[in-house]
Amino acid sequence: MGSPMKLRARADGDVVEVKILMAHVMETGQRKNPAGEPIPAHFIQTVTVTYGPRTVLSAQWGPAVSANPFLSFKFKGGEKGGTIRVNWVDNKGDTRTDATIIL
Amino acid sequence: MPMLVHRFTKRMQMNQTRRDVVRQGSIVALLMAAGLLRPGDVCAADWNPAAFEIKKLEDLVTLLGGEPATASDAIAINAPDIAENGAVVPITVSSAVPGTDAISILVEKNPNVLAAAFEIPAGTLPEINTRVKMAQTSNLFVLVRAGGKYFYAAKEIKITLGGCGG
Amino acid sequence: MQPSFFDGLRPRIAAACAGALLAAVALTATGDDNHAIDEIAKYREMLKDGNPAELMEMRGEELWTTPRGPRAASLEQCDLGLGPGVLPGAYAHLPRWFEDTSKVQDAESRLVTCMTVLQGLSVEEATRNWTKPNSDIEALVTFVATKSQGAAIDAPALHPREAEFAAVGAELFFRRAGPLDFSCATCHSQDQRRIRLQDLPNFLDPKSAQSSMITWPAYRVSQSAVWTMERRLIDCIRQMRAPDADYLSDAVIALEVYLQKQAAGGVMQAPGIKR
Amino acid sequence: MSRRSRITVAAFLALVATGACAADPTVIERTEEIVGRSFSSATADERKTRLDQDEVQALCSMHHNQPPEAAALRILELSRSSLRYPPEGRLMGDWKEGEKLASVGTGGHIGKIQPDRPGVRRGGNCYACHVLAPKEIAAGNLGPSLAGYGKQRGTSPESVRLTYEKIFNAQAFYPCSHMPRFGSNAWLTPQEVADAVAFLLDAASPVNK
Repeated sequence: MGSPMKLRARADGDVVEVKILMAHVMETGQRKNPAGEPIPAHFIQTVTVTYGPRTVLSAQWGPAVSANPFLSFKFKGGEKGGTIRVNWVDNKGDTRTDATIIL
Repeated sequence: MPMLVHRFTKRMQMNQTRRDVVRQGSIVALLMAAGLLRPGDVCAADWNPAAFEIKKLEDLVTLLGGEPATASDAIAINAPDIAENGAVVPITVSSAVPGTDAISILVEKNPNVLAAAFEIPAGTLPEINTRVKMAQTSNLFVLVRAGGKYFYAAKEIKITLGGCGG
Repeated sequence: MQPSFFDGLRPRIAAACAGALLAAVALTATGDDNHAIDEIAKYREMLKDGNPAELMEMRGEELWTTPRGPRAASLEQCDLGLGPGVLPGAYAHLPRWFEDTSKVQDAESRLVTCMTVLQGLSVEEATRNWTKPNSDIEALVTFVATKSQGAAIDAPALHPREAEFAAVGAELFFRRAGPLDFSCATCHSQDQRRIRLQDLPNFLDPKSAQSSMITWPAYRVSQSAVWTMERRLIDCIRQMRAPDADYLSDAVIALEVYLQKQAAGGVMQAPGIKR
Repeated sequence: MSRRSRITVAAFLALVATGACAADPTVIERTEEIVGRSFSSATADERKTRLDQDEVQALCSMHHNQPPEAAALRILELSRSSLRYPPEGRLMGDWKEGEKLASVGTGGHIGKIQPDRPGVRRGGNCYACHVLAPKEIAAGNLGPSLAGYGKQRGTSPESVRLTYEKIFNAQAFYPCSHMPRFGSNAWLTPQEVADAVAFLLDAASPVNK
C-alpha cells in the first residue's frame, strides 16, 4: 500500500477546487544507481477522482510526471461536506485511495 | 533588417500552406488506438504501454489516421519560459475550445514523448495544473479533444543547468 | 516521406525565433538577463502551490505520535528546548545549549537524542538513510519545522557555549581550503549574486540571511526530497570539494548557530520549495 | 611546531605590523580543533589536500578576505612565484576546448554521499560565476562579465600573458580574490589554462561574438 496523499477540496460557489499531492517516486527506469545498475521503472499509471458516484477526473500517466506528483483541477456541482475520493494505481500494482471532505 | 523580416514572413507563409495539407492526426490516432481517450472509467488495465513508449514524434506518423489536429489559440499553456530544474516543470493548461473532453501533455524531446493524458467529464473545467519532467530544453505540446476533433498548442521551455555543477 | 504532425508547428516556432532575433537587436544583455530572472521567478512562484514537503510533514507527525523503538514510546515528550512536548516555535529557537546532553544541539541532533533516550533507538537507527529521500529524520525535521511557521528566528547564542559555537561558525564561514580555495564566503558574502541562475543569499546581510534561513528545511525538486539544514550544509561542503562532514557534527552545528544568529528576527516559512 | 601554527604566527606578525583587526587566535584554535574531529571519514591524504590550509588560504581566512598590506604583499609574492607556463610557451590554446571547460562543473567531489562518477571530466565551471558567450543565459555573476573580453583586449603577447596569469592564479594580482587559483592548485593544467585564454581572447570564440 502506498503512502497517504495530501488532499484539499474547497468549494467556491458551485465550483470545487481539488488539490492533490501524492507520495510516489515516479522512477523513470532510465536512471542508474551509483553502482551503475539501472533503477527499475516505478510510476503511477492511472488516477481516478470521484465525487460520490461521479468520476470528476481520470488520468493516465507515464513516468514523465514529476516525483511526488501534484495535480489540481476544478469541477462544478460539488457541495460543501461532500466527499472526494482519489485513487491511484502504479505499474507494480500498488494502489492507494484517500478521501477528503469538501470545505 | 527589412530583408530579414521578409525572409521570415515568406517562410511563415510557406509553412502556413503546408500546414493546411499536412495530416496532423498522428498523436490523436495513437491515443485512440491505445484506448487512452476512450470515455468511461479508467482502471489499471486500461493503461496501455504503446502510447507511453513512443520515442520520437516522427514515430507517431506511422500511426497516422483520424482527423488532422489544428493549432488553436483557444488552448493556453501557462508555464515558465525557463525552468530551473527539469525534474519538475510546473504547467497549467486550459482549453477554451467548446466541448473539450480530453487534454494530453507531451514533451517533444523526452525519451517517451507522452507525459500524461486527462479525461475531462462533463462538469469538470478543462483546466489542469500539474508538473512534468523534461529531460532537456524542448517544446511542450498540449493536445485537446473537443467534439471529436483535435486541437493543439505548443510552448518551448528552456531547461537550465543549475547549481555548483555536480 | 510522410510529413509529421508537428510540421504544423514550425510557423509558430519560426515566428518566435524571428521575434527573439528582432528583440536581440533592441535588447542589451541585461535585458535578456532580466527576462531569464523573471521566468525563473515565475517558475518558483508556480511551485509554491503544492509543496510535496507537506507529504513529509504528514509522515513526520505520524512518526512523532506513534510509539516506536524498544521502549515503545512516542516522541510526544521530546524536549526541543521549550519544554517536553512543546513544538510551536521550538525550531526557531534552535540550535541551543542543552544541559542534559552538555551539547549545543540543532533540531536534528535533538531529535536523535529524543529517539535514543525516549524510544531506545540507536543513533544508527535514528539517522538511517539520512542522505536519501523519505528518511525518518527528514520527515521529523519537516514536521517540527512546520510547527514554527510564523515564529521569528530567535537563537541569539547568549550561553557561553552557544557564543563559542557562533564564533567558531563565523570562522568556519570564512575558512578557505581545498583545491578550489572555497569557503562559504566565496559564494555567500556579497549581495545579489548567483551561481548560474541560482540566487545566493548573502549571510553577512541580516535581511538576506533571514530570507534564506526562514525557508529551510525545504523540498528540493532536483532531489525529490526535503533537505534539512544539515543536509544542505553538508552538501555545500561537498561542493567545496571537502570530505563528507559528519552528520550531527560540531562543525555543522557551529555553522548553523552562526547562520541562525545572522538571520535573527526572520519569520519562519519552512518548509520551502527549491530547485 | 606544526605547519598550521607556523602559518598562524606568520599571519599574526603581519597583523601586528599593520594593526588591522582579525580573528581571535583562541577562536581559530578552537575552530581547527572542531574541524579536526568533524570529518571522521576523511583519509590522511584527504585531510592534507582538502582540509588543511596552505599559507595563502590561512591568511585570507583569518583576514576574512581583506588582508592588511603586509599579508597582501606576502600573498602576492607567494602567488607570483607559483606561476607556471606550458612547455612550448604557447599561452593561447584552443578556444573550443576552453569553451568545454567553461561549462563543466564536475570533478573533485569526494566522500561517500555523492562522489563524482569515475572518469568524470574535471572542468573550470567558468559559467557558474561569469557571463562569457552572451548566448548562454544561465551564467552566474559572482565574478565580472567577461563577454567581449577579447574584443577589448586583443591578442597582443602582453594581453595573452596577463590573461593566462590571471586564470592561473588570480591572487597574483588580487590577493584573496574569490576565484580559485586554477593553475597553482593544479586543478587545471597549463594547457587547459591556455585553452581558457583562447576562449576569452580568440576573435572566433563565442565570447567575442
